[in-house]
Amino acid sequence: MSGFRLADGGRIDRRTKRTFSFDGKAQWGYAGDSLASALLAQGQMLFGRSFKYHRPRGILGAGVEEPNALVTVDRGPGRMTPNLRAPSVPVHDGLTATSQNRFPSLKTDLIAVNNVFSAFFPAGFYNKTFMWPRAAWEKVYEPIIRRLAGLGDSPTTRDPDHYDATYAHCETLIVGAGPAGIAAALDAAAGGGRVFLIDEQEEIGGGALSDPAQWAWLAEATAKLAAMDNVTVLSRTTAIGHYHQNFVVAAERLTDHLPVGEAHGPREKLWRIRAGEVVLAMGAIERPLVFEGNDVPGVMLASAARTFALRYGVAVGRKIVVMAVHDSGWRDALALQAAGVPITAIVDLRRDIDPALADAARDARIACYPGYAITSVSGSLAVKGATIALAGVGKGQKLDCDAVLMAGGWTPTVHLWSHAKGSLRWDESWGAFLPDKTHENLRCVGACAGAWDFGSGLSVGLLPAPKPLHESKAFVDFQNDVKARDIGLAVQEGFRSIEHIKRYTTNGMATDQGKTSNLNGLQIASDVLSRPVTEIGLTTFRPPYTPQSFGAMLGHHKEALFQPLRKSGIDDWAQAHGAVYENVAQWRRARFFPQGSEDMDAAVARECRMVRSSVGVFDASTLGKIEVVGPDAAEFLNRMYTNPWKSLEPGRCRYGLLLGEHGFIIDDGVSARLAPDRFHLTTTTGGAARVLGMMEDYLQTEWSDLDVWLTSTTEQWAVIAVQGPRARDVIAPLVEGIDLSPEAFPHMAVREGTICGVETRLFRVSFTGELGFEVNVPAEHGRKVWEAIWAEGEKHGAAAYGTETMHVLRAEKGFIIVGQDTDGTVTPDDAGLGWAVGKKKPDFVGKRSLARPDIVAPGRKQLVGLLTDDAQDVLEEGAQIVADPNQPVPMTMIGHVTSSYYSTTLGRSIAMALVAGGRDRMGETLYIPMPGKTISAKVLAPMFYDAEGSRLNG
Amino acid sequence: MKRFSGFNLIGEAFRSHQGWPEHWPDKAPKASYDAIIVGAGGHGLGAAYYLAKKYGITNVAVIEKGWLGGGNTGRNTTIIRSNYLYDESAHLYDHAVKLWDGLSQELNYNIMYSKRGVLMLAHNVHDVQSFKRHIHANRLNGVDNEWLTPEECKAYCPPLDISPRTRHPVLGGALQRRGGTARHDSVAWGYARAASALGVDIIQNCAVTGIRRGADGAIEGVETERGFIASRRVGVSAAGSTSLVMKMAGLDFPLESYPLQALVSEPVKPIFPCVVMSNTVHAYMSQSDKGELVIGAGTDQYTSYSQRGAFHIVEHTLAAICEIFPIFTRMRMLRTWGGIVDVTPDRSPILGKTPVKGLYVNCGWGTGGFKATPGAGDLLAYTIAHDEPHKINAPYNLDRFRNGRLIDEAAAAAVAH
Amino acid sequence: MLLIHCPYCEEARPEVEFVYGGEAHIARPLDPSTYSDGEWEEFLYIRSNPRGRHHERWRHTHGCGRFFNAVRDTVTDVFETTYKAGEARK
Amino acid sequence: MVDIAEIAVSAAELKLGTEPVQGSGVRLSHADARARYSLRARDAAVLEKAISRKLPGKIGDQTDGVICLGPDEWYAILPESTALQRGEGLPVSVVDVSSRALGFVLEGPGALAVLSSGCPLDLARMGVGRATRTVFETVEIVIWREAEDRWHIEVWRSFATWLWHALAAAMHASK
Repeated sequence: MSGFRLADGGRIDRRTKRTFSFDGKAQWGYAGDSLASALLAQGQMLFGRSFKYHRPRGILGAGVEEPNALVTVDRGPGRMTPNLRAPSVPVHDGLTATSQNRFPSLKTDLIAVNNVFSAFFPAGFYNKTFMWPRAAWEKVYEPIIRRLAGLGDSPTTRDPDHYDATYAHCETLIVGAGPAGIAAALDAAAGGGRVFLIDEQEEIGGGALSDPAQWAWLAEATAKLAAMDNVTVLSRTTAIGHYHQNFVVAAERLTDHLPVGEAHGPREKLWRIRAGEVVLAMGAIERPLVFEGNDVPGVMLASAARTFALRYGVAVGRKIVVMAVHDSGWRDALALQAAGVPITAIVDLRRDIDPALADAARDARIACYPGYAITSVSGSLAVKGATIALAGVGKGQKLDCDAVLMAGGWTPTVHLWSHAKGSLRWDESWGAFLPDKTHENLRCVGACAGAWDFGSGLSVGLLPAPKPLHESKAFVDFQNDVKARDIGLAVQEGFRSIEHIKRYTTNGMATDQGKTSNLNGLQIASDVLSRPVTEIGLTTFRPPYTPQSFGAMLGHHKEALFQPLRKSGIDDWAQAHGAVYENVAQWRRARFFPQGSEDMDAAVARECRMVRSSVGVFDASTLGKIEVVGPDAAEFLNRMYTNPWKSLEPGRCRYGLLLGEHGFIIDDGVSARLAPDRFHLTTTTGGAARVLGMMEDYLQTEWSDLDVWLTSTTEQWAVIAVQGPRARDVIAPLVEGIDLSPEAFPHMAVREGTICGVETRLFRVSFTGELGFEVNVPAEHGRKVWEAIWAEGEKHGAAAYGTETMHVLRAEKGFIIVGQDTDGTVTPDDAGLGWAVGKKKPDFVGKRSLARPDIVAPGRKQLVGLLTDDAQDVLEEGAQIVADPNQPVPMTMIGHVTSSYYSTTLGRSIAMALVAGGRDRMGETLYIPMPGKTISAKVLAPMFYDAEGSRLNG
Repeated sequence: MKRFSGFNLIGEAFRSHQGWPEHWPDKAPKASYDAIIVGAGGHGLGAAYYLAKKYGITNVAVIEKGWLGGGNTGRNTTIIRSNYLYDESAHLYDHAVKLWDGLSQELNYNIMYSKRGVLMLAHNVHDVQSFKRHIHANRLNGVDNEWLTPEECKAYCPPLDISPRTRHPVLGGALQRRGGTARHDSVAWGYARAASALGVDIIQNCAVTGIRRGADGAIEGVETERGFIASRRVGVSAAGSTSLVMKMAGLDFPLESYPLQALVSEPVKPIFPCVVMSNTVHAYMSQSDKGELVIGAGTDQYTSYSQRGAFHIVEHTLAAICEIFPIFTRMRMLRTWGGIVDVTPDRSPILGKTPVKGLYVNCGWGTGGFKATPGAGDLLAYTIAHDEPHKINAPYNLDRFRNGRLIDEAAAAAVAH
Repeated sequence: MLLIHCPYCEEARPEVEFVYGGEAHIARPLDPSTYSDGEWEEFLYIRSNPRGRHHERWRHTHGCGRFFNAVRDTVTDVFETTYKAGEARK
Repeated sequence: MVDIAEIAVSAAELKLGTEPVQGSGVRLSHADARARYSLRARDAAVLEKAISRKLPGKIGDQTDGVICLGPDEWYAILPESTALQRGEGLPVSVVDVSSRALGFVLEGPGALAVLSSGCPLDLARMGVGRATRTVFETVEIVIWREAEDRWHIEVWRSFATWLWHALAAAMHASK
């Protein structure tokens, strides 16, 4: 119990108490407190346990750099967040926080036994052991390591919160609202452009929040900014990263600072900001010092103690020793002493102290120890005292204290500068990397540019100590338990690049991403290697600046809004009629329409029977459609597709096969010539956008002389397929202006007229092998026309059928489905579609590739039909085919089953397959080895029904 | 090389670990070598190790422009699997998986190969057909891969949402139990240490600036920042930089380099027991031994060497992750990073000889090179040692782009209809 | 997200409106049948993939719909210029 | 154990709203029915003659509901049942796409912010009367700033449900 609330001071509201709980115990603070300040005020020193050795840890910093005090905040079911930093969690009524990584309690953590054996777990220990016996890594060691690792617990239930996102634009974006950032914002705003000023803290002010002398100015500046229309100020908003061309992404926390009952609306908001100029005013973070015992709870940054005192009105101890190598430590000590925080001594490794500071300290009755270093700190759960020695040599003397403040100098926050690929230069006088050059319109101001007024200091790695490095227990990375000796060990083991040292020791890889450890680690490595810091390098900063919730990143794209689900205008009807759906590309399509207790097989069998015997109705609206218009339309299609188009007469349709330039089938569809200069193309459902993009590419970049234009009409037309011997009878009463007789309207023809009073493009086409029509009507009329057709159809006992029935029916006819019977490696000849390739055409997309040596070589896989010897055996799609079923594994596979169904029409199973040299194997028996049995099947042409086509021509 | 063992670790603990030697000595380049490997990633270091260990060529240098293991080896999401469709791919990746097993013991370095299983989710009928095809082909090739129902998927990976409410409901999954992860850095370090112990020189911070060819066109050696190094056999294993190195030898390559991002969350206690991949939703994830959720994102659309990707890729990736694992929206993203992946037209690697005598290449692994590390290293070593490819990597030649015999796994999973 | 100057719209627009189109100035031969297998391979697959200045195609798919060319530095991703399709290589 | 509770609405259950959605300072509603045409020509004069209408000359400009989308592309949003000549035989393309898209109207002082939630353009810099094709997150849209605080949004029919709810979500968030 060392910390206490000062009698006055701070920006907290002492009239408003907040109650909360920590580890189940009721606690209180004031409005404006952070979890850290409120608990410190109650005398709490112990906040967490370290990652590896489970050492007791207190508060190190007062901001996002905090590595130790990680807590889990629970805001009710589904609203648990682990690994939050106590100094960055504002208290509110009902806040429920618990400590992490301890068993069973923070004070008595049994896993701290790790600490006793820490000598056996140096950096990289896991590479050196756990290898015997061989299976034990997965069975024994890894599960134990995994259970011991990790920090807090993951959430385990769905998060009921929602998240918001937006784009924003401004002329000037300022990141960091300390004095430099605010000044930059005022300056930019005066120019009249749009200005964004964002800051991660609860209120703007940055360092000024810990300096009461600046509060009057801050209030004035804040009011001035608030009054300006062109200025947007966002607090609680963290700039996550800088991306190309001044695209800065930030996350705003909207509700976590509020009591659960008062939190309405989205939890967080993602700001995606494009800025003309970005000004980084992100300040600097104080560096800890590396000495034995620097991780005992109660050892913290001097700047943190200053913030706790002056911003929150909390003293972090009653007898405080400051360990400094920088003038700022003296200034902080003086400010603390003046605020009523008892500073008993200032220890400084430097012998020559600025006389003004030394005098001031003496006047404040603070004992000064120039040239001294702390060589150890006593205490385990809290600081009990410190030993100091001149130049770190010898036994030294003891100082009574309950807190130790570290002033190790300052590290400019250059993270976003670094994200932007801005270069850094090492500045010896600052002992830090400073921004140098960038190709973005980006600049740094204030402390992150190295322009600070904290005075000067030394840049040291390990403080001088009586123990050699390899025995030192001084910590560099607190959360990951990296000691100075681990860095020494890494160097000793040959790791010389800072990236290697980082990865080997894990220094800087904790959730604070090295904000307090990177430079100390670098300095120690530099000392051990006797090479300048610049030769060892700095690890690259990567977004995010601080950890950010996944939820904020996905914005609205959560749950029902994750991705659009495209539905046709007839989809509602299908749903009302019990359709079972399948997803195809971005669409959902009715797969079958079960009646009563029918399963898929029964429903499909019934739907097939109805189409073959009477009529079926099918929603084909999702097919891609492209209108090709212009005097050169036929010439263009002739170049794109494998088959000839110029000779196609208006009013007629043709099957088109589209290859990639690599010669493989990528799409197909039936297209119609409506007029000499107008074609109505169809594509596969999934291929629509890809085909249009590919055609645009050729048209714009290869054949820009052609007068032809492409318009996507996929969504313009609803398409209703009416298929079966009664198809004509069904539509006849509804159609006007089109002679439906077979003579006037043959198979593969198109007519324009009306149906149900709506304009239609009526195709006479069939993907089922039956007499069939595809009724195209404007999408807004699709449902109405469908219902009219359905009503007519019912008179003939029509079935609505889905994609599964469509697949069976087309397979009976041997029609392929691109993407199922082809797989991106199949040529027209492989698929048995050689007839669709214009032999006389000098060129078309993909033609040259069809002459490549491997494409013309014998033995390619060709599409064939398969009939199982047992007619009731339905092969599994994807099953592999062999010629010799008795060979050992690995077997020589000669093909696979692409499509396979039970055909009710034929009373047996049918299948299509790609088989090496398939067309030369007609009549051969091949084998499909399945788990438990091998199925034999005979090869035949892929045509199982009405080979002459008499039905569809009917 | 001081042997790594629990016994030695305890022994060293009593003398503050002062007895551990360097993993690999930093070497200055010699005037000439029997073979040079360009690129000290896992693949290149593996090649050097196997050259020395299996093929008797120990006078080998691995030269690296930066620090070893600093490219894609140290930037990937460490997924290991071999359940590929085509015979060529299955043989290639299964060769690697067989080498992964026991690699820790062979190298005397715990590379933490963890066979926790790789589960690939099927979200539509087409996925199901495609996965079944893989499973059947794998079975007949002797590669393990099994079908799981949605409920079995959920049992195997409890955070998975198999409810029908999702945009892409889970219809099942293909599980390869031998699949899993390994510790990426350890793989590079383990190979480097073991190769070094066999006499291989590892030369870091030494960029190749030119490739010298003799009058007959054959390789004579490489020009580097630290001078000319002679060798009649040079194997290039330089991932995203392969195009640049090949150009030095006068060769244009069918390669493009794209940015690929990955990210990790803050560490949490064990919650995610396996590796899950979903091509349809575009997400893949595992949990590291440290407790971080390790998430792979997609490539950017344009070629780049910037090692920096766009933010909307991260947005889409996390939206996908939270769609199939909705308990993770409050988890926090800790670190993102980018790598440069070299991609061939069929997205399968090129591993073999080049038109230049004495110049060998291993490249084009795209987003999936880590899993192949031991196999690629071994096969590159074999090819260099014999001046001809092993039968496993023979199909992965350059000729396929001329004759059309592509190995296009991605096309085989193509979606249409 | 890149900001790309569309030479048709004459303004800089966000990357998500564009689709990358690969290396620029690789013209499809007027008569591919005259190409040898090697020449055809080069047309189909060989790409310069430079570290530095890269000539590339973009399409302003969700804007004006046009393909155009760009010169971008592949190390910094900074665009040097963009120009209309059909204009000479810059 | 990990518990994933069912939630009420999935993508499959979303329905396109029929009644306007009112937010604070912003309202989302359906535009009235329109005739829509995709118009293409290398030479604008030929097209103008074919359809007997003036075409705006610069990309992003709009005249009487005809928007210049690209150098050879216009998009006409006209009163319902306006019929344009097809220009048969001429080097032009006139395609009726009346049914392809739905029109939304987003209006009010808060409209710009709601549209900006998913549209990456600097909308404040877009002049009244201007229009362009762009995206809302991953969905292609055409936006037309009909007045300072009034935006007409065109979206393909099957994406309309998603867009409606995405805009409504942004309106809800901005309350």
